[in-house]
Amino acid sequence: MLNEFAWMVGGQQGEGIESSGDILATVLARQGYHVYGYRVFSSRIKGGHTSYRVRASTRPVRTPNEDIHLLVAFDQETIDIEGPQVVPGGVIAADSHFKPQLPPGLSANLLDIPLTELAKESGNPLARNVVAMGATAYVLSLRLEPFHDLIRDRWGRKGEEVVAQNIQALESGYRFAEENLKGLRFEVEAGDGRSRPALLGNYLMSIGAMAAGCRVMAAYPITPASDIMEYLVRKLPQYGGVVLQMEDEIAAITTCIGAGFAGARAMTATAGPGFSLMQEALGLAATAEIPLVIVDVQRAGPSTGMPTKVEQSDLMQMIYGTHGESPRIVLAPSTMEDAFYIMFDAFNLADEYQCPVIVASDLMLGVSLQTVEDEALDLSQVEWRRGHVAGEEELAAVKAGNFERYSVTASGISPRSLPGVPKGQYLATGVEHAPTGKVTENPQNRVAQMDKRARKLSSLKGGGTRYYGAEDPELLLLSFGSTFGAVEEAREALEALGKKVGHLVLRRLWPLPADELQPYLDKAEKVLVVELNSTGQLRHLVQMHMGYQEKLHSALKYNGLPFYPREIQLRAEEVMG
Amino acid sequence: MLNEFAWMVGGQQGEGIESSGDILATVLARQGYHVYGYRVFSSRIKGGHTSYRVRASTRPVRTPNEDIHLLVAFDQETIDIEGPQVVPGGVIAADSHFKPQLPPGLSANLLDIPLTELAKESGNPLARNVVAMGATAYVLSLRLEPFHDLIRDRWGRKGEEVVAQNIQALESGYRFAEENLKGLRFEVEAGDGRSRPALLGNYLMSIGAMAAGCRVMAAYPITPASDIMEYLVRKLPQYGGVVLQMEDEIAAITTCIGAGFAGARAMTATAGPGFSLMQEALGLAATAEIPLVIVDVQRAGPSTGMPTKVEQSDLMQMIYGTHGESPRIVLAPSTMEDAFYIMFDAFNLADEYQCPVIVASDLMLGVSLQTVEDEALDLSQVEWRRGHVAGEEELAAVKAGNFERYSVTASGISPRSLPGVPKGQYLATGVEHAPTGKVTENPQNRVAQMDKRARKLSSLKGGGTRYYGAEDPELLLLSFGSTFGAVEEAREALEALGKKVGHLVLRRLWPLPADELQPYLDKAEKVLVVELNSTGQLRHLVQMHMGYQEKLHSALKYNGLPFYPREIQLRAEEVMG
Amino acid sequence: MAITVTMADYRTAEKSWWCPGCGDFGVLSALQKTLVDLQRLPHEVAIIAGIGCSGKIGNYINCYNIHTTHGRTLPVATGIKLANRDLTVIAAGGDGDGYAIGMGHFMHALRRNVDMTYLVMDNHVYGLTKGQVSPTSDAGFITSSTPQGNLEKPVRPLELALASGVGFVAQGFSGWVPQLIEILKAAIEYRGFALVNVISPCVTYNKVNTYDYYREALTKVEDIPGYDEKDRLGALKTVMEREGLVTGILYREEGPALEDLLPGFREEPIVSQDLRFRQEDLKALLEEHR
Amino acid sequence: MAITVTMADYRTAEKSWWCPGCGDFGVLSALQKTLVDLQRLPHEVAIIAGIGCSGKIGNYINCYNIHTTHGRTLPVATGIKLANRDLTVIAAGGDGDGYAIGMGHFMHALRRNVDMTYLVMDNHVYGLTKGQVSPTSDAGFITSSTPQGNLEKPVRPLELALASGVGFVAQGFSGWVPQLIEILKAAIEYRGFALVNVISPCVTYNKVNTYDYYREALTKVEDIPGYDEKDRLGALKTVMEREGLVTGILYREEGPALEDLLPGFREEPIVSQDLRFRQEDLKALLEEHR
Ligand SMILES: Cc1ncc(C[n+]2csc(CCOP(=O)(O)OP(=O)(O)O)c2C)c(N)n1
Ligand SMILES: Cc1ncc(C[n+]2csc(CCOP(=O)(O)OP(=O)(O)O)c2C)c(N)n1
Ligand code: SF4
Ligand code: SF4
Ligand SMILES: [Mg+2]
Ligand SMILES: [Mg+2]
Repeated sequence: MLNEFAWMVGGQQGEGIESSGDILATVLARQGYHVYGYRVFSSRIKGGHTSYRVRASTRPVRTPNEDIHLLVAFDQETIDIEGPQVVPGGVIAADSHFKPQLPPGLSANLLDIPLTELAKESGNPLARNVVAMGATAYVLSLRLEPFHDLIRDRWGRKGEEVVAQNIQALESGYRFAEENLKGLRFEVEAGDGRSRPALLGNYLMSIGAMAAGCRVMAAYPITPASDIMEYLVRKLPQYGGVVLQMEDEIAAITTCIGAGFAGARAMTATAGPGFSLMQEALGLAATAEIPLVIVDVQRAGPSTGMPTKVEQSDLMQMIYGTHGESPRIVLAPSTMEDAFYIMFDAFNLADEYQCPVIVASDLMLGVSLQTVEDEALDLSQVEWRRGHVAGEEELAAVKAGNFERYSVTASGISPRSLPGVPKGQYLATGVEHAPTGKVTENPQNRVAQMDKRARKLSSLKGGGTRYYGAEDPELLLLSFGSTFGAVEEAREALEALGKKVGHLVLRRLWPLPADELQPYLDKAEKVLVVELNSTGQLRHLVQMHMGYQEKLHSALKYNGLPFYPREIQLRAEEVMG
Repeated sequence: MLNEFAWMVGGQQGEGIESSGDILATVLARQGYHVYGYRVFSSRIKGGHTSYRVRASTRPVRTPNEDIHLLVAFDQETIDIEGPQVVPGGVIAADSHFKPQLPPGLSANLLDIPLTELAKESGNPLARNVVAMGATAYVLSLRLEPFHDLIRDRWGRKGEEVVAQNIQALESGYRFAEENLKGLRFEVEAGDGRSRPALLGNYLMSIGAMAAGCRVMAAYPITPASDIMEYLVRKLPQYGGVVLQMEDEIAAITTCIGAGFAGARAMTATAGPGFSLMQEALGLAATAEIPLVIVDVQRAGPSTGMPTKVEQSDLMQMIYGTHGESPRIVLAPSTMEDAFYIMFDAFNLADEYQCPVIVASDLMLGVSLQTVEDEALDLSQVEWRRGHVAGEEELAAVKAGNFERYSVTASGISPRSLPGVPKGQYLATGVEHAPTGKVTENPQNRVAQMDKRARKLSSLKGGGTRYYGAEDPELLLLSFGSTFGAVEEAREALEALGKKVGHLVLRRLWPLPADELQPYLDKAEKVLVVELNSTGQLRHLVQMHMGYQEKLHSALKYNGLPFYPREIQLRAEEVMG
Repeated sequence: MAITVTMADYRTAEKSWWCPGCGDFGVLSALQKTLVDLQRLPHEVAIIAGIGCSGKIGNYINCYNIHTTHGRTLPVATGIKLANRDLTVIAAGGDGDGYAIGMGHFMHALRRNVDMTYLVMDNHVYGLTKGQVSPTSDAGFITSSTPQGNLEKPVRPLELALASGVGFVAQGFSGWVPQLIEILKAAIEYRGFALVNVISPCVTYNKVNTYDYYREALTKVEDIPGYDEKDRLGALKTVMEREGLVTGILYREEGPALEDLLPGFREEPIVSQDLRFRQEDLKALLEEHR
Repeated sequence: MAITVTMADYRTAEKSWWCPGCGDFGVLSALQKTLVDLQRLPHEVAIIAGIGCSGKIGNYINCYNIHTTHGRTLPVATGIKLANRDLTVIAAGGDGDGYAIGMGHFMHALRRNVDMTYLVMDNHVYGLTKGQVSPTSDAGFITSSTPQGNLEKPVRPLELALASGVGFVAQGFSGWVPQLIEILKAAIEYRGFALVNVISPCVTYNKVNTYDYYREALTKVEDIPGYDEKDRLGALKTVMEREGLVTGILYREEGPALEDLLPGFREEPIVSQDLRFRQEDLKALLEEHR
């Protein structure tokens, strides 16, 4: 009896692979499984191998793993590429139409099933993936009713005939599997019956942004961030907000700067190439002290790189990008739920500290689908902080044109006024300026303004660093972003082997929360920094600002694929010696 | 008898301050003084205080200092702002026309001289600065003939009358000073009589680039880098080259990338804001492995910042800018002569390593004027390395369309072919690619190409780090770029006080030449990293890659002005305790 | 409560950094006078300035000002207008700012048609960087970056704007302030994107396109018999034939601005709306993913 | 020695990543055929492609190819041509690449007039990023980023090019390969910047502007009585009146390219010249600063 199983479908892009995966994920989520769905796709529209992996469990799952119980193959390439991941005793359900062959060495069972043929017989030749769902239901011992329900939900609008065709397709697949596999299937523990929503990280982030009051979104399409714009353009108008697809990323970020100056909560979302184009404007927001939220859904760089592959390699640019020296905050969500919550922090911090906040997401977090608990997204838990906005009263005493927008305060934070509010007029500028915003090159003023801007961030509290695991770990795993789930599973596996391992997850990457890290780094004998990049950017950041050279080790991956728990476990064992 | 003296002229922008300074610098250089000229100007065209400081010595000078022997003031503001720098016994020659006043506390001698009046009398009301030159000649005991010569060179074309007027203006200034100061003047050691050229760093860099074979230059105007474009647009056509002022910096850098791909030596020159805009394209050059030279004449950031003030604050962006991880080389000239030579290294390394080379200049190095020895610029000393360019023979065996431009070699360097050469066709791209350049997302290929690109730089030899000073220093000063002269003077001053101080000057900033630094860092008790920025970027780089946290101290300045030797000396004494 | 806005309200205490005689003085005073004539309150006006001599305008006019990075006035202005549609939004910059580095945004702002005025101080040269060629420089113009004369065809902003389909295209001359004021009034009152290219001589770096030159060369469209500001092709023809040397409102066509078309966009400015989300809203959104 | 170039010379072994039926196949084969007809050798041709489905063209045509960052084909092409003026230089990209992010470069390339051909595969949509609105999308066009229909006026590249003063403006249709080949031949042989906007349907994300739609809607200028390719204003009028739905060479005017005007620019390509400096050269330069 499995309490966890994994399924995969593979075929050519444009063949409905994505919708197959979505259907299964939804059905499973409705039955009370915790589900994680991960797509592998490439930068082309039709053709080319693609796969969708659904992992389901009676416990929360936060990452894909390598073991597949059932592989649905729409072509031979899928068997060749993905077959080796099928567990011993697992099933490969392959469309007879391409005459599937098991390559030598695979211990899986081949179910040679006429998906195309059965679909045709159902009256709907496109229902191949529904036939596959039927076979899936058999192999994983799933009830068919939830599939029926979903079919009705999806195709009900198209009329009873279409529904009936799909149901026939589903059942024919089930029957075929039943007749041919003859009981060779997995028994799985039932889900808890609670239906949970299953969403992409990009959507959770979009919802978080809306909920946090974002009403202006300007962006330029780019994989894997476009979802955010596309989701918001459908939803924001319901809340009076607006989304503009701009002519490029420079226009996108500067539109947000304008909106931020005017007092709206505005954001843009992009990936590496767009983020690079935004560097100059980033410095403007920092210098003119304009709140701004940028989501960077990282993908494999450099340059155009591999647009559909994951990486966490923009960290250094997030922290050190743009010329000169200017404050910014970098936050990284490491769970789907936090993809939602972190947007509140992003907008709150941007407003309070009047500076750009960069949310470091990545392709895996962005385009993976995961179930979340309804209660996990709870608006009563969030705060709403808009920072020091001078209202009419505060401005009443100001002499015309003399509002000190950039007054040199102890905290470094100065009051800001919003266009439309009387007496608050000032000049916001990226040129070095006097407290009024007017241009000056006075050396003392220069130092005062530089120090003021830098000082702002020194009052930042609570980086949100989380710790899991042993009290006195032999090895400390340090992670951020989407690797969280894989690292946790690795830690648990090591724990199960009796190893003392801890796991520290950064949430605020910049300013580096040294106070939160230090006790753990001090205690640990060795530290393994896990990151999806080739140079160990987080590790270097820690070295630069905190030292610990001798303790720090790296677990790096940069072939475009996410870390699997086992890989981290192996590397950890290697480091522990 | 002074063997060194300093002069300054100050007034409003647009009043000929710059040409006054140039005249004096030229006359002094022709007489065999070593001269350093430094302008302070602001981001406006007319009006606003500006000054020009000329330091002359019988020994080489490489930096401005704070002590002024003669201050020529065209307005009261100049006296108020610059007066305090005049040495006891020094002279302030101020135009009677504004009724100059010595503020209390100044121990200088005021020469209230009717510059405007005397100019009018000479017949050329614009010759105010020539009158001031006459007074200068008296105060600094300079012979008048060299001024006569210069007047003839400059105004000869305008006819004898103009020359005569200027000579009269000059002599009237001299006579007035003589009559009023009555011997209150400085005796200065004569120059060595060798006439030396005096040039801006920007020009030396431009000449270096031309001499190194740069024939395509594309740029967008920006202070303080525009000189480079403007110089080259006048000169390059004589050598068959071309300069294009593009529509923006993105166009500028991508034009250079095109030219580099085609096999030309191409460069762009910019300052912070333009450099930020170039970040995306920088990654393209690195990934497609196209030679490219970018000069960043740094100015005070962030954002528009202070365009006419110096800073060394783009370092982190030079090294960590652009998304993803890609190789690049960063070189920093620290002397005027090296501004010339470093361009050979930049172009050689770009060609050999097929990657971007960033030359980190700064405003002070760029727009200061300095004498150089003729022999110091010696073409027989330079090498000419174009890297692995596959010619027709090497390509003869290639099957059509199969040239492996990105073959995975041990050195990481692959042969490149140039358009126009038969059989060398390939696809250059910023997308991750197979050895042929064609797009692929294969994970093994990905790692192979990432590692190959990273590996290239590991074979870099000879960072050009230079060391000055004591064998076993108590304190090691670490510097790069234009602070060199000031740091050296500070070191010499400390040495004269019996302190054991060393000075290590970086030339290659990236990859950090750890092998060259380590012996010195190991030996030194304390290290003071001198940089014109607010966060200590070089210091952090050293910490990140080499450690030494406890030893490292910072001397920082970021008010827009250069370091003066005395400031460094004081900070060094403080650190030494 | 009749508050009366006067010129004093639009002045600042800053000393000007412009050269004496700079065309931008005329533009500044025309703009101030326009705002006074329209009785707009300074705090309800946002000026978005670019980088250049022209971009310094924000230092001299008392209202909400933002000085952007070089060339980015138009997207910044777009963001401001979207966030607070009650503001009078005016983007202002130079010919280099708008037609070189800002060209992409310019062309797209023309078609996006957000309600704002774009005032370009066109001196055919780069002033602040000390006299390089600009996109509107005449062919053959000698500058520090074209020592042998400009080899590129000048950008013709009026023709491009007319060809782009935008609804308001005008040109003014900073030597003719009264006409400029009338143009600016119409532009600010126009609902949509209004281009006002203003010929604003640089007395320091452009000794060719001077006040005198323009006083001779320019024709007011009012003085062209039969000129019809509703005829796009006719306007294009006039501008082409006269090589851009015309002033006045060249083309005007009423039509909705982007804000009037945006789905769900409210009359009340975004910045004044209550932005809080309710748990029900969230629930409804999650429901779609079940 | 007559080397004969055949279609095989311009093919690569790569499997196409384009969707079956994509308009870009027509463009690719027209371009290959054009180069064969012109008997250009593959190694003497440089194709500079943008990012997009269209930008993948470099994978399928055997010559010197560079795949730039999104939108930067034109400056890259400029650099290549300056460095080696003997090359046949062709920039190729999509409507998003060229007219959204690349708009600034486009407008400036038009006036800079370097000798190259700019081939835009215009499908009125963003293909590679899965179907967002593009600058040339029709008003009202529904996409993932305009679920309620496109609200912006489409960019009209032909009108902008005509208004800009460039000397060669054409439009082709990937469904009409023979005409496209004739256009491309003329464009490549034209001395200066030649714009060839090619309507190249996206069969996956644009179900409005289809082959069938265009076969109906497009008119060849050859079929317009009295059409005169030397009359700029006439061309503009035709394009405006027909809303851009014309193919053929719309405007052609001979004139020098930038390379013919650049001072000191030699016949011999820069890459072939001896670049070494002599000490005397250096001396002469230093002499000016003494
Ligand atoms: C990204 C960037 N590049 C270059 C500059 C330098 N710069 C400042 S103003 C300017 C052009 C000024 O010309 P224009 O826009 O015509 O304004 P004007 O000074 O003539 O009013 C340039 C290139 C800059 N500030 N930022
Ligand atoms: C700087 C940057 N922003 C965004 C992208 C993502 N991107 C890739 S192709 C493309 C647009 C494709 O549209 P188009 O140019 O019309 O080409 P098509 O695919 O339709 O041929 C975009 C936005 C990118 N690669 N780089
Ligand atoms: S340089 Fe020209 S544009 Fe700038 S302030 Fe002076 S006159 Fe005006
Ligand atoms: S998505 Fe459209 S443009 Fe891209 S390959 Fe497919 S049909 Fe062609
Ligand atoms: Mg200008
Ligand atoms: Mg397209």
